[in-house]
Amino acid sequence: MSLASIIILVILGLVGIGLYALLITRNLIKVVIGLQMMVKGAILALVLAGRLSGQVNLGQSLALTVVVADTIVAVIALALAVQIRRHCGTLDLNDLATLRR
Amino acid sequence: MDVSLLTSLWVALPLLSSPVIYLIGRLTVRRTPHKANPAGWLAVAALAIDAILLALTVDANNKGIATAFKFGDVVMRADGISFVLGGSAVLLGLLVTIFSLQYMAGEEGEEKYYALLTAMIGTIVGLGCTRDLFNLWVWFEAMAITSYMLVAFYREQPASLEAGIKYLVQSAVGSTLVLLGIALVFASTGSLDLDHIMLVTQSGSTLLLAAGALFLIGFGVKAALVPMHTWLPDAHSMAPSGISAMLSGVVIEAGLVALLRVMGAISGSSLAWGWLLLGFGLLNMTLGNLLALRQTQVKRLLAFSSISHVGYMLVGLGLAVTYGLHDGAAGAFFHLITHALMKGLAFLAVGALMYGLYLANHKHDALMVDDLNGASKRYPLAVFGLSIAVLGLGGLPPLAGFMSKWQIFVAGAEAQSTAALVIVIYMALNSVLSLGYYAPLVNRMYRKEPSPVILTGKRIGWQISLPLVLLTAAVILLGVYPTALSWLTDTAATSLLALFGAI
Amino acid sequence: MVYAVGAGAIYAAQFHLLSHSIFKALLFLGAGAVIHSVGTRDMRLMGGLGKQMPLVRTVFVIGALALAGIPILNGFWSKELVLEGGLANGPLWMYILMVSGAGLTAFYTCRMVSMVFFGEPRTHLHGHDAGTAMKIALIPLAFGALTSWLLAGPFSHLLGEESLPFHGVHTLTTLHILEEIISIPTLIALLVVALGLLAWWQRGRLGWMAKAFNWLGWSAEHSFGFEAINHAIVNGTQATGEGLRVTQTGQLNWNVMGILIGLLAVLATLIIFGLGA
Amino acid sequence: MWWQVIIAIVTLGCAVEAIRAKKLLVSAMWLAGTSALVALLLYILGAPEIAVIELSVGAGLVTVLFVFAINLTGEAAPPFRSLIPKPLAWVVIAITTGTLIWLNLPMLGASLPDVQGLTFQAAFWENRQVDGWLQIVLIFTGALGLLGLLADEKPHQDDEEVSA
Repeated sequence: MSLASIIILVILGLVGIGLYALLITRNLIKVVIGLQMMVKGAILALVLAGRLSGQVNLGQSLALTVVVADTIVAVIALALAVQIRRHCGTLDLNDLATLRR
Repeated sequence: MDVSLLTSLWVALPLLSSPVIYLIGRLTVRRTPHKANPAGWLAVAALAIDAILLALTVDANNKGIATAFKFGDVVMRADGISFVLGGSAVLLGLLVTIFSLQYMAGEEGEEKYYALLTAMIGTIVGLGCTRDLFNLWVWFEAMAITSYMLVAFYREQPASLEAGIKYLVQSAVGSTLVLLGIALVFASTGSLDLDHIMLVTQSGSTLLLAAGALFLIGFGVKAALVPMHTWLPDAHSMAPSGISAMLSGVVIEAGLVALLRVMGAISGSSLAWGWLLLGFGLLNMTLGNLLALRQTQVKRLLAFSSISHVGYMLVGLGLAVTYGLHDGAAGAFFHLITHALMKGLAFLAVGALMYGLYLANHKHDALMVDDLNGASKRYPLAVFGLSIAVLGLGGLPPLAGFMSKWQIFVAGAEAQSTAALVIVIYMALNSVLSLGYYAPLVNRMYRKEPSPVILTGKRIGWQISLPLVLLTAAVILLGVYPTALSWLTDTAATSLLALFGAI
Repeated sequence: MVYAVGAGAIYAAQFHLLSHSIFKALLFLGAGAVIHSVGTRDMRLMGGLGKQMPLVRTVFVIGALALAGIPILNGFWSKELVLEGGLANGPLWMYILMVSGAGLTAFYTCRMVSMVFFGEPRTHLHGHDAGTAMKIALIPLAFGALTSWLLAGPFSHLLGEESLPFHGVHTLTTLHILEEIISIPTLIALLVVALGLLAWWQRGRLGWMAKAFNWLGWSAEHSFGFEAINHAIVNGTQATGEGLRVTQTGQLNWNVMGILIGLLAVLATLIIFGLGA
Repeated sequence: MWWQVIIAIVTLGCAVEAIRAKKLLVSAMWLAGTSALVALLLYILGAPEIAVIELSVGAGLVTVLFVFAINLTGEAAPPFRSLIPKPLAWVVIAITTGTLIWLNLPMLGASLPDVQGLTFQAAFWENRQVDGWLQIVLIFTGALGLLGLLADEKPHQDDEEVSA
């Protein structure tokens, strides 16, 4: 098994596990954890893509931007979660479904 | 002025002015808490200057001077599509900012609202110009980040927070899927430049097929393709009305443009892309219309109608991509512009009513359809604007919406194929169906007895009225002179066909 | 009209739209005058009204002939243009369907005109003639129905340059358009129209046929079930709309599921249809 | 090669544990572990710079943020039944990842060419400088968003709520 194939399986594994978390978890914080898991897969994917095309440093600089951007997304998501806890009194997604139909 | 400097200024000015707006606004609030916040006026000034820069750039482009600049390895080039998207963003943004002068006055964190709104407009303009696959994602993500807080701006309203987190999670999933697609394209072509990718794309590559699927879904979340649309009605109905107008009029279209750019680059990999666009278009139209039919909240109804209108654009673009029809693309871009105007007008008019009925009385209730009864008696201008907007959206001649839909119909007829003909007839039926929920609104506003809420409504000021008047005039004028914008939509259509390698 | 656009004959569609708007306005206004005068909408109760309201009768006949596509009137020219555009670009069966439609139109217009304005009064309806205002509205329209086809050239000019430049409408002179219209397919269409007229004329002799078509008359009385179908469609659509609202669960988990289902659908489509290309 | 396989398996194991853990804090710790192992994989791939950043930001900063947020919101209530039936979620995820792996088959056997071209500094600061500038925009707007969401609420609003 080559390194590339191992990494590809890890990438898809992380994305799959992250998506699974988004499907079954009902806690908002854990949803954000699932998102972060997917992003880790994407970072690996970009670096691997760079490596496969012989431009690993280009891949790295893309991944750096992704790290920054998705950390900000996580920060805002957590801030929203805190605010939701404060004003809705819950983090359960089942209770956060007042907007429907 | 040097054209490339001009173009870069057009992109950068909103982004540069955003921190200035925030800082000045913040300092004023600190020193004199009871004075009116200058942030709004600063944003109006910045966007007005940006509109002038836009005009100059367009002028240079029409003279045949390449409106491009290079930033490191990343090429930014303004073409027809950039002007359609960026122009809608700047102009609608300007009107929304003027509208917000009264609508948002006295809200907590006003300066953040204007700073983020200006930054969002800048990111949309940049998104339209960039020619680099990864840079496109960065602009896209920046646009998303600026809009998260704007959607959840009423941070003490549970509903608005709920809408914000749903929007955030879904669009974050989408953008991660896009990243995976970018990695696939980067790995298989070794390049990030869209023009270069197009040259080296071969058909039948399964990697590029997977990448295309990820792009379609990832950007499709932002463009509200069914079944990724579920965030849209929540976000659009809970955001402040000005932001609803921006989201509906420009942001979902920005998702569409981003999708077109990357799909164009890898379109050589398969023939199915155009059909996928058509399929999503029909799905969007049907579901958007059917779900709008029984809505009781006005803003939610308009949000679902946005879903169906994305469907019209997708069908136009799909026809263009599948059959290489210039008219399909021109119609779709024309519809993009008219939809921005009509939906902007609709949301702003609803916002004006909400302001008069609720916000001015310090209430945050949702505007229900029943609240509109007899509103024409008290708010003739807003009601007229809303009526023109929804009738235009329903495709009644001679309003702008009819002309743009008609162009897409004509493109379908030009395709000279039974499938395209069936699609056109289906679209026409959908238009009729959409009148089934637009027309009762108008009827209600003009012919019913005023509801008690209406009678207690407050007056609305000129800041709210001015954008309504301008947008109403634009919707009517574009209906009467649809050719006024054909130079722009034609350029955009040419750019699109060039993207998909049809020329 | 839809047929014409579908077949790519944009100009024909627009031209027919113009003619249609003129003669339909004429017919509607004429019918309005009649209804105003006798106070009922039921055609079967009318009859012999022509004597009481000669002017309305005249213009109504003009409008009806235009609708039926009788030569010289504007409906003839534009309808022929549509049919020809269809023959050139569309499938043949559609053309045949359209021509038969034209024949049917001729038949029912004649029936309508004869029932309302000619023959013996069926009931004692005391109609009075239309008012002056109504006449003033009707006369220019009748004139338009007679002559608007002469404007074919200028109209194509207008379309070609002003409003629909994208669609490649060729600017043609009136004469050219008229020449194009008069051709063999036109004669066929005229023949069918004439057949429709004949069928009405000889309706007495076609008694056996009428009997065979009795069920048609019965169903026509019940609006061919259109009323019921209409009702069903409206209710069905509303119910579907209401039912679909369940899909908007508001639960984030299901929303993400939507994204995944979309991804799967696109991947499946691409694998099935996309790999070959 | 076998040790690479083991690292990969442990990484995925950490990720699974992060989802399975009942307590949120534990979950966050497993996420930090996943992040550290991803950093290791990045290093193995020949990307030491981004590995360091992932270690400090992904495993460090983000974990701190999670801990903060969990402290502010409190631990989760005992786990509920999920809204989507778990078997359905399983099947959908399995089909999706399976299809993606199948489409990626041509890449699985790819060999990794030697690293060439730019240094990381040149790639980031020169080639991709627009991304760098945009990071500033991202950070600025992100900070504004954070401030907007979490800044102290004006007291008079609370007064109104109390009086109402």
